[in-house]
Amino acid sequence: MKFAVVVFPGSNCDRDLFHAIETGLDEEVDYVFHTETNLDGYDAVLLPGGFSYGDYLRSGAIARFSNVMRAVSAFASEGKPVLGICNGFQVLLEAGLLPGAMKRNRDLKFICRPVELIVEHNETLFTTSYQQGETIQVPIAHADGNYECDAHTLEKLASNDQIVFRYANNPNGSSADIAGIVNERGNVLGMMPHPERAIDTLLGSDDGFKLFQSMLANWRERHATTS
Amino acid sequence: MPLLLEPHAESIKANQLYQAMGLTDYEFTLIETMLERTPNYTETGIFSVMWSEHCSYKKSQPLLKKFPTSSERVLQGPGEGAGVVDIGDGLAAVFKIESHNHPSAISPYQGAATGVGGILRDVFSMGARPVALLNSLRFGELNQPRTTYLFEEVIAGIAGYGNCVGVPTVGGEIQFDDCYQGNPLVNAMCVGLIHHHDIQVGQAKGVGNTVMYIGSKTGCDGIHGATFASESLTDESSEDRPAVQVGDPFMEKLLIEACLELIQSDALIGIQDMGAAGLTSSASEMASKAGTGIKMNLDDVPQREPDMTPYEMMLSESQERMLVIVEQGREQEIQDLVSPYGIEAVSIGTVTDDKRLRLTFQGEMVADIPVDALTEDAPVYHLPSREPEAFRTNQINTFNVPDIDDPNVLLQDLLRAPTIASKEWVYDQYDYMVQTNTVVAPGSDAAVIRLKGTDKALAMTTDCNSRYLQLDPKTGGEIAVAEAARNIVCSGAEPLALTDCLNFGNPENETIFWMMEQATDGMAEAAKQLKTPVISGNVSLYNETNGTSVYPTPVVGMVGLIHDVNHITEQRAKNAGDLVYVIGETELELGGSEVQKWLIGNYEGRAPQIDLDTEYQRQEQLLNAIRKGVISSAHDVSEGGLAVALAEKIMETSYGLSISLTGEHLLELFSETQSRFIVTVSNDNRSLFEELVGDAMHIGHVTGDGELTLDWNGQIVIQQNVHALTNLWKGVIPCLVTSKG
Amino acid sequence: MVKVKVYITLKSGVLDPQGKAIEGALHTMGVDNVGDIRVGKYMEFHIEPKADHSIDEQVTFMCNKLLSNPVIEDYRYDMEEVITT
Amino acid sequence: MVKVKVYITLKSGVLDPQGKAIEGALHTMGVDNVGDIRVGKYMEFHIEPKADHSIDEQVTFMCNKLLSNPVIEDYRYDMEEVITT
Ligand SMILES: Nc1ncnc2c1ncn2[C@@H]1O[C@H](COP(=O)(O)OP(=O)(O)O)[C@@H](O)[C@H]1O
Ligand SMILES: [Mg+2]
Repeated sequence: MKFAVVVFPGSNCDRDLFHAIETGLDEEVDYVFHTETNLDGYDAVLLPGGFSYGDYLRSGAIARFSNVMRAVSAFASEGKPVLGICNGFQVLLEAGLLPGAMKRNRDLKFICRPVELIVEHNETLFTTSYQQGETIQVPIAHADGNYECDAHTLEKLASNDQIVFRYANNPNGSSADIAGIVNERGNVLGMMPHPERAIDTLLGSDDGFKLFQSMLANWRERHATTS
Repeated sequence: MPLLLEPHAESIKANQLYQAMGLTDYEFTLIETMLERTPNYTETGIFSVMWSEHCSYKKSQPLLKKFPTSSERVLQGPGEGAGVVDIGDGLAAVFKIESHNHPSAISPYQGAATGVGGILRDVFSMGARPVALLNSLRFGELNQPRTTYLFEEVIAGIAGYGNCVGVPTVGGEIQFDDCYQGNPLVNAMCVGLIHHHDIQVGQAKGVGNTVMYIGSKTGCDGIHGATFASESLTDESSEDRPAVQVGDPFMEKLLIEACLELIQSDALIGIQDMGAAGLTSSASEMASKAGTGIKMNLDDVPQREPDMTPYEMMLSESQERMLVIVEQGREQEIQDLVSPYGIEAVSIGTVTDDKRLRLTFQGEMVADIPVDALTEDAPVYHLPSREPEAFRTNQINTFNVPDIDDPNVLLQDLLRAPTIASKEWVYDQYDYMVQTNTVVAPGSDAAVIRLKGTDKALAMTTDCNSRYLQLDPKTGGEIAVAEAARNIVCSGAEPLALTDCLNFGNPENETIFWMMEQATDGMAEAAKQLKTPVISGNVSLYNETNGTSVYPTPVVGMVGLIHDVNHITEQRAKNAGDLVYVIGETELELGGSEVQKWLIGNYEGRAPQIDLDTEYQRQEQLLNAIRKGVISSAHDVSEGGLAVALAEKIMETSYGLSISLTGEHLLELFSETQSRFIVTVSNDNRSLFEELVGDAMHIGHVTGDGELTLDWNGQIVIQQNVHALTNLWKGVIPCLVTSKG
Repeated sequence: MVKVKVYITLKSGVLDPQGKAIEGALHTMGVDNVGDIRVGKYMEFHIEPKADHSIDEQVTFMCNKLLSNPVIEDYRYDMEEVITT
Repeated sequence: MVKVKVYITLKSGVLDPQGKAIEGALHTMGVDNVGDIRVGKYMEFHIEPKADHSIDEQVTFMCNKLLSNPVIEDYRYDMEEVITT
């Protein structure tokens, strides 16, 4: 399976994500610069966390205008998996690939710490290796993770099983304890926590690894059937 | 035409305008003899920043010469952007610490943020990728809105910058004492990783080569920042507006990636960041180090403001700028390398053979100065010193030890002391995990980051207990180095080398200069005996407000090498049933201790004593035992003594401790006797441990009951629920912050 | 040339954590007669009129696309001619 | 009751990384006739007149002490009566 890790100006978790795929998952992975216009040949696109363009205006607001994002939208509309982590999630929201928006954390401070997540939905391309309702430990590191959307959208998210991860103890004021959501089609996942920081028990937890394994397993399955 | 508004050479001299720039009459005459004429306005400004203490170390140089600076591991000692030590596998660790005290006192967020930016550039200008940041902070007591504001903003500034550039902030220290009320200390340390063959130098080699400017445009920010950093703060200081710079971490991140790519090109001859005194210092230092000269056309300098004068351009301390020397004719290659990052590289001058810094602007020669006059030949002062009376009286320990009724209360109150209380509120705001190498996060003795692709890891810490230095600067200086090494060893690492930031008051004050002499004597001595040479550092003087000086605070930043990640050890207890040992006997030493502050509200008497041979021996034995795998957890005993150290061993765990001790006076529980460690050892390792480590006393065991139980001469004197202690200890700083003093 | 001033605020009904924090700080400072604080962004810029699009069209475009996030923010703007000599 | 609007801007000459980034973004979006972007803060709140201090005194106090950072920022404000029924 071939992964693309998008690099926006100022991205700073791109290398961590690359490492997770290359040495953790042991699959093919390339950096794809923000100026790229085509994603042919990739089986999944990963938008890294950290910052982009300094996140000076709003997190992800400027990155969404980079060339590569047009390609990412096209890629997503073909039903292929797109994962946005932290800043990547914010970019997906700004780009309208996922509903809602992010506000400053409830306490206005950047929060970096391991948190407990509940796997709300294990039938997505990204979560099949988890147990439904399983509690996992994955770090967060963000200042704008306070998810906001209107009541109607929230209902839809819930009724369509689009809420994939919830915080066990809400750290940032996020509505409905939302930590990660997928689009209606289920192929675009945005999440604030950093699975790529939880792939090695030496660093505290490897609970994030199953997410990448799920992506791989589902891709292999699809390929077994299509080819 | 602003140029015309500048005073002429004659009036600068006649009206002694140079004094306002921080130059003395003596220095001005010296400049005249060196130039063989009277300097113009731009030249006077250039001399004033280059001869400021911040750039020239003219008053501290003699002291720095005492430091040991070499070992078989040291690849680059003091003098370049940062020091470099070999860590095997063709890799090296690059690190340095730097102060940003004065800017942080005026504009805490930006002051702290640009401090982080500056130290990062020192490290990546060596060709190293920054892999960790630490910060050593000092504030007044959190009982005034202004102090709380400074504290919150400094933390936010460090977080705002470090998090954005994606370098984890993994450790540091914070001390609260009244002497830092008006003059907080903000020292930032950066550690980088490099392959030996990538090590760069800041030298302008090769006559005819091109001087290129990379990064942000030059504005009027921070003009005279270096001079400003070399003056005492007064209430008017907040009027020194232009001296405050604003950082752009996004640009810094682009610069890091661009520069790390640049160093792979053989078109690059030399690279240096524009730090204090910006363009002036980078250009003259690079030329001086290479024995060449530099000629620049200031019209080509990228400018953010209209009508900037040569004076402003040369003295600006705009952030996120680098100066590089490029092989003649290959400028385009450099531009092509950096442009994908949205950065421009502009040719602004050439390397010459005349050893002069020559600047032209709008066709005129606006400065023509021998580079050595700005660097090597800057004046050096040997200041007079005098031992303060207080020192003598402190040596005769007059402190009469009171009796205490309930050690439980005392323990709780010490855990509530902000200096001892959990710093979680602080490091929660730092991204300490980015780069996915952080094995031991903030909260243990030293932070540990693994080195991907090897079995190795680096341990790092910053330490300085200035209370001891205030009472006895020499002993305190020795302790600062020893404590840093202790924290390194506790994590399972071999101490490699250190970097230091000498924060002192006004050196013209004879007793303060005496403290500087003593402190550096002590540090030099300890650095020799503990085999941790000084590979880089920084001096920050005039740390005083309206006449009150900070305690002597020579912060030590240390890095250690962990040869195998399996040796990584943490301070917290690991298994119920493990045996608890204390290494080193305890004296009743209360001078400068946290408990003394609790008892009488200040510090007096004799500082804890230290014997460096014993220190070295114990560290060697402990490290050896850790490497043999017989130690489950290790923690050094520092502020608050045994009682606090024992509590810290089980904070945030479900474990408890059952301890029994004997002694003469209950206050020994809080005594800060040096060279002590608390370790836990499994029963199976008991005999091997006792073989390997001398001076170790078995004092109890780890329990699973979540209670800290301490028995003293056969009587239970401390009985505390660990969960309750943890909450109390963690709650202190959040509470002080929200109550806004 | 025209100088444009843009004001961006959170939609009413969207909880404003910054506003709340400032209100809290003011109270600890003893200011007790202030309420309903809303914190937003303020931007100024110059814009050269263009043949094809009116300035209003352009500013609206910029605000909707980039400067504000319509999901949670409202914006308004005003402008003034700048007499360039 | 009076409604106060505060505008906080960076002093001229102080680097504005936000403005720089937004200008860059606009250019990539094809907007090329916009320049000199400066980003600041905008705040609005209600204040009840008090006997002892004029509203101007109070707002100035708040701006200097809390809302703006006088070292790098300037502020201005305007206000309007709110007819409360
Ligand atoms: N300003 C800070 N930034 C990050 N970590 C900090 C800071 N201050 C303290 N810490 C962390 O809190 C823990 C306790 O600090 P300290 O009491 O100074 O340890 P020690 O006494 O062993 O030197 C350490 O892990 C340290 O890295
Ligand atoms: Mg320690």
